[in-house]
Amino acid sequence: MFYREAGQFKSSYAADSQIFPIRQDRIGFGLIIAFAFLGVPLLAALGIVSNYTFTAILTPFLIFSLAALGLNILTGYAGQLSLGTAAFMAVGAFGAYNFMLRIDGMPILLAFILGGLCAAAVGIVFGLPSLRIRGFYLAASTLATQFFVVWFVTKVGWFTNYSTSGVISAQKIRMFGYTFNSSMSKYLFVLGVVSVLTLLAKNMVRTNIGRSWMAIRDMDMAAEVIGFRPMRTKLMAFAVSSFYCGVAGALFAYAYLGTVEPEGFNLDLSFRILFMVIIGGAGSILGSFLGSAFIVLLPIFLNIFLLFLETSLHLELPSGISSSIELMVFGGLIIFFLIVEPHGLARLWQIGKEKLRLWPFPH
Amino acid sequence: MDKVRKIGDVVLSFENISLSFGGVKALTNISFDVREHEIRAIIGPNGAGKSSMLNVINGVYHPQDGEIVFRGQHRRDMNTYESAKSGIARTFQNIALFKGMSVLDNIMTGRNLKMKSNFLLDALYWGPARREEIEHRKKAEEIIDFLEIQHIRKTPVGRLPYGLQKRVELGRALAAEPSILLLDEPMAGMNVEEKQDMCRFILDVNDQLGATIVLIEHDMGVVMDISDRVVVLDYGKKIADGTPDEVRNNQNVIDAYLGVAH
Amino acid sequence: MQFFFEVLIAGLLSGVMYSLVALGFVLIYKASGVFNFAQGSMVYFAALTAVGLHDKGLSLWLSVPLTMVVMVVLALLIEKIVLRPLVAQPEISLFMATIGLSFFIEGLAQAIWGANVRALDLGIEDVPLEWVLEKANMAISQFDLIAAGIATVLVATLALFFSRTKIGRALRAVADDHQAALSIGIPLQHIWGIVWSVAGFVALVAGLLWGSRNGVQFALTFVALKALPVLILGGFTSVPGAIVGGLIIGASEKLAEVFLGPYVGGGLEGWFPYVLALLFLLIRPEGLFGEKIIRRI
Amino acid sequence: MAASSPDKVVGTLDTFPHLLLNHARVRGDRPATREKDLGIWQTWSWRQVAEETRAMACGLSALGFKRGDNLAIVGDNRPRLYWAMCAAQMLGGVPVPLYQDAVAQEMAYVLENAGIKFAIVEDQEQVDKLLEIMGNGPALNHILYDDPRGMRHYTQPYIQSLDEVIEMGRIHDRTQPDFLDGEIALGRPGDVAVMLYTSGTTGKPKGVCQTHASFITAAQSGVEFDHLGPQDDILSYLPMAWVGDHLFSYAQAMVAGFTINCPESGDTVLTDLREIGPTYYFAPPRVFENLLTTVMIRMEDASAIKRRMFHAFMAVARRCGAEILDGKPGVSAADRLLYALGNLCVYGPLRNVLGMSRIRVAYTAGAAIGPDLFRFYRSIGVNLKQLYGSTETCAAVCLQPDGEIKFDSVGKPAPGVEVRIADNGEVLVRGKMLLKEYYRRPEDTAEAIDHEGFFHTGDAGFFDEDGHLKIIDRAKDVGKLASGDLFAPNYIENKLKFVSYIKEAVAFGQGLDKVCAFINIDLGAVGNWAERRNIAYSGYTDLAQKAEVYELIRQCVEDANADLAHDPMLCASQVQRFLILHKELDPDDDELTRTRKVRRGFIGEKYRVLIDALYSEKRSQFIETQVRFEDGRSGMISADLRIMEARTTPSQAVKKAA
Repeated sequence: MFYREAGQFKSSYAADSQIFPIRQDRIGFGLIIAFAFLGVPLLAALGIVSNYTFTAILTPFLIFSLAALGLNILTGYAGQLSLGTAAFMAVGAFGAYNFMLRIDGMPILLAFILGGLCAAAVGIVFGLPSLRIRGFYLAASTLATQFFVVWFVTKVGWFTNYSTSGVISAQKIRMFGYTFNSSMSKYLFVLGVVSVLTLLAKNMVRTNIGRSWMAIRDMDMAAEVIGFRPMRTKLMAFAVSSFYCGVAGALFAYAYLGTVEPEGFNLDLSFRILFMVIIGGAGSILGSFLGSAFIVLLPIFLNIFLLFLETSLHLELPSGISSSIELMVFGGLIIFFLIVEPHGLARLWQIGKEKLRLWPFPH
Repeated sequence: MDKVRKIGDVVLSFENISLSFGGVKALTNISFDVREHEIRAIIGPNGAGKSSMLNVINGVYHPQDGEIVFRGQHRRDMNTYESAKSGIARTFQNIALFKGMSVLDNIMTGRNLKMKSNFLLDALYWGPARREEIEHRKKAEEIIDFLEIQHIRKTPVGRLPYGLQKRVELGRALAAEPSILLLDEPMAGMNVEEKQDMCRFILDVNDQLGATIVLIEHDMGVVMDISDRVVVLDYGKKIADGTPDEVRNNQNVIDAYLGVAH
Repeated sequence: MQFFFEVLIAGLLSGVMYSLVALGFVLIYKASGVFNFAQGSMVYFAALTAVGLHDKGLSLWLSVPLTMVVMVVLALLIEKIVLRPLVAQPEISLFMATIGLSFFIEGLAQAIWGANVRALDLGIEDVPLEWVLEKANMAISQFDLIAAGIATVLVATLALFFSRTKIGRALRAVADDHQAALSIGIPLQHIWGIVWSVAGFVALVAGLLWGSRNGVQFALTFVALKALPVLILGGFTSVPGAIVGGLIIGASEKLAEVFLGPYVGGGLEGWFPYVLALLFLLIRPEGLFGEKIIRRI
Repeated sequence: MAASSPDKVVGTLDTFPHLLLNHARVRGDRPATREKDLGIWQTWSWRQVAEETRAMACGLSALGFKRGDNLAIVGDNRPRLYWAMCAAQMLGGVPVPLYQDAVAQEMAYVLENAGIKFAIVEDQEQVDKLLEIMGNGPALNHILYDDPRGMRHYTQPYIQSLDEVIEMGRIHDRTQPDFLDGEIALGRPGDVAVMLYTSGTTGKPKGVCQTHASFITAAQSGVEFDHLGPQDDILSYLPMAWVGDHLFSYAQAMVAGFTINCPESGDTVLTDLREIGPTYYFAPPRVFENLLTTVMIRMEDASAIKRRMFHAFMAVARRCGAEILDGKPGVSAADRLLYALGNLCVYGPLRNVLGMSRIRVAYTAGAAIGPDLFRFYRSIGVNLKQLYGSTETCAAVCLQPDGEIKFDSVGKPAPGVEVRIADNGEVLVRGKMLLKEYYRRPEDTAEAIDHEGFFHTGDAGFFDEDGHLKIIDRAKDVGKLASGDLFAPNYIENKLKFVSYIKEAVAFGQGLDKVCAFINIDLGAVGNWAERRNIAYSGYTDLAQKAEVYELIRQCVEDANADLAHDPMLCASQVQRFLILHKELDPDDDELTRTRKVRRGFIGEKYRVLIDALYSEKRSQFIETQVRFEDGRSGMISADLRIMEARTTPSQAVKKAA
């Protein structure tokens, strides 16, 4: 309806293969980015966006988006189901922590990248079984990653700098002499990292490497016959995916929680991120963000709703009911999406967009 | 139109190939050869081992016995990657397209061996990666043009009708600029018009792009029209080999194949 | 050496329990091609329901059958609401659906009965068997032995049920070929309903046994995670595989914990079975008793 | 380069080659031609076009093409075929574009008639057609093809690829740099620039010779009239042999310097239209009609809410849209607000999906356009206008000025054009844009242009009180009923065809006591209508004879009758009996011309029995007809056709007067 595509013709392949070929999309996306980088801080300065919004919504949303993006590369694009996302996040977080701790003058971004690379290495090792096994056999083997890594980091004191409780306190994020102390500055830091990595991911999935992943996912035999090497392709997917999860894990520790223990990266977190991918849309970068937003916001709205029920109906709800209901809603939604829209929110968005493009025609 | 195509030397030959799965013999002592630039057909009733033969050629199956001579190299078997690398491309009997990708992307995957960029450059979409992507896009577009599928360029292949999917699959194989093209029942399940189109494409590929074609087909009529030489298999054994006319008049073939209504 | 056997036997006894849970998985997998991740949640749900009803004043003789009825209803609902709409979907989607299902069931259990740990007393004491202690100087838990006994009976019954009864054979037909099963006149939905009900029954027994030992708590859901390596080892479709796999996993896990644990700070149980299964997987991707998958193109 | 010093060449801009070279000089880097090929819009700047054209001209010359030769051009709208026209003109030759879908024997006549020795064709298909013709008729010396696909094995020495010739030309131009400039300089505005064959409703086609001067004048007046400039874009998709395309895509583009855009293929025109979003658009009424039909059909499938919204806003648009577009006063503020809202929700998106977002001026011509249809486009904000002209007049006799749009007139005479109405009602035209002559047919030329220099258009019409020309019919078709009342068959047929369910109509009544008609239903629209009512049918013939369809068409005919009753002159022409034909009228069966005009005489002969039945009391009539299928085979269709009465409306002139 707002699309005016007539006259937006492409006279070169470069123009045709840009990320947003439609001008209205470019404008819309530009506005969103501008709002995220400038609008939000401005609103915060005006007192409209509170600290709570940053720490409880925006920052975790972005970090989870990144983790979901990582998992989406592996599961959505390369078709390898993983239940060990949190483990890779843990590797990233504890990797970055130790690089910061043990190397003087370590730039924080480099530490994050190295943390991500550690995660990638672990990803490759635990991705090796994917060459022989597929489907939920593979999913089961990624559970091994999950349990092993968390156990290993817990048991080997070196990782947590021999902290008795196993809890580490992440160092301050410091860059170019500036310390990211405030919740808003942390948000902006995360936003920057996530934006760059998202762009890189988008580029990967629209070029040869991305096509190789999707080929393996859709029809591995045919992919092999036209010259994609399954081992290389799958391990690459594991590596890249784990790298993203690793960086997300580092951000999780540094920009969100501040203090973490290995147990914080448990199976539950892995599932949560898997849910983001399913609800958001497997095989869609946008889906990772939509899914993350959904899962971050759902408990908040659920609580508000329950509170409203309690006060308006004078109900005495048992304590802990909200977490139980949260579980039920999550579970129910997963089933709902798998049945009704297996491609998640991203597909819904795509359908909606298609409708807007064809408006007023129905199809 | 007169054919001025030149058929060259033997590029690929099989000697006494035998293949079995857990004791079940799929191919027994098969020998034949393929010459450069020819259209070589493998025919036979259902279960004759035609697809198995194709799978041996590009290394999906590994024969237990026999020898393959490929471009002068003697070898026990082929492997998929190497055969792709050395210019063998194929299509599948049950379409094996990448369902979640567009027609264009499917054809682009066919170009992967020609791409040199690595994933880091891809991620940055910069310099050589970008140039390469555009250059290969052009090649892919030429194939799209050749196969007359411009109107579905950006459609996900899963949404296409069967006949068009077959065409896209041919496109993906052509994208590799193969010297040998293996076609597994390219016309199965098509209507007359689609068959004619496919025939034209096969002849054009052979003629204009110079590819050697090995094809399996059920439809005898079509095969006889377009092939230079035909191998006939029955129950995993070779029962005839020669020009379409020779094969047509071969008593074994008549008994095994033509005599049987199918 | 004595100690080794003590550990081994304890391991084997808990292994029987794993076999029991794994059998629940195999049952469902064979009949509907679904890897039921929610099996653990069903164990939790069943145990919590039984103990919850018991706490409300019902006797165990009443609360357990009542729970069984609830489990059957749950099974039928799952079949109708979750499985039927997903029937033609890839296995992996069904798998993810059962993850969702497990969350839902856990949430449901807690919403009804609360999240507190509840004690369950079946009247069997967890003490070493005296005569073994005397004769061989090994501490073998009486409780473990009885539990293993019950589990063995159940496993045997199910194995027989599978191979001897009409329904059992029908189940195998379904597992082999849905189309064929339909053509011999067995409605797929019925079979699924039955299978899930049986799985619910297995879950109830496992929940009671485990719950009475460690208390009925959320940790029961992890039973499912324990059963997974068993299945990898034994193969998803094999009843004997589940039994043998369960014993292997139970024994090796205990042994590793006791003999390897001290060197690495303990806590191996969580991952050791997985790594074991994984290594095994690399050698034999279809599991001990599983069917070889031939890739066709 | 050295010798082509532009100043020397571009003296005055009075021939097309001069115009081209001037654009290359003035706006060398601006896009001149685009073509959707290999997935993107390949673009050539004016400079590149000039270079390519020069090379092509030199190549042609090297092959022996010389001043006065005619060059046949056959194919879809391809850039190089457009350039070929200018290349021929550079050498003082005359391009002769032919209809690419013409069958071989039609083409043979033109080739023979124009004495063609050189042909530039699009592809293998056209080469094969020419070869077929050459087997028993005119001998071509050279056939040049644009698309090399499938051409590898044509060994005939006279068949060459255009690439080769252009390459040859480049070398030629380099070795003899002065040659081409000299040839271009020899061109005179009075030289014949192009020869367009009229499709001729009767008899064999005639070659209309138009000079540079006449086409440039015609183009110029249009360009100035609508303020066209280099920034404009047009989609070139109509047959190159049609005067409309030649005027818009060639002459006006050359004069104004705007960009022509060639679609990928005939099948993708709508997509390409949407991508390019032209600012200037030209289409015959049937294209607009088909578009509207698709709009309506697609809207049928929309949700109820959306459909209601659509119809509500379309009602607003009908009420005030055209007035707002014309900038007329008297539209209430409320309506303006509603229209603005509608523009956001419906009209804007609709223009967008139709590819008409950017249109500043759109024209339609070639046939009468239904008032509803015309109003629809104007009301959604597409500045659609009508023009009137013919091949002989460079399609530039009358134009509708912005703001003075009447639905049933074709506008005022273009600047420099004199229009006079003869006593018998025939429209006579004089001006610079008149044809020079009919090729090798002096007697036809003499007949068409009278001693005062007026061209007899053959159309009957009159000026209304505002000085707008109104065309009612072909002059020779306007006749009398037995009662002596005026009978204008085309007028009646158009009235019927304006209904979306009716695709073609043929009215009879000359010298007879009443008017009867043949109807062709629109398979798309009626098929859709039938599906919504669960009426099963197996094809055109079956659908056409359904009782329900007859009922539907009867309603349409009666509506048209009511309409005719408004006009006192035509009140007697109401259709009293009609039948729906069992087959669609088809140019391949010679029932229609290539521009889809009804060949009345031919149809009258062919379907004699049906006409007799219409004028008898019969309720049905059996008929068997031979048809030619697309692949060239023929077959028979037979059917028992029903004949139905339609109610007529008494004259309302009296009521109106009261």
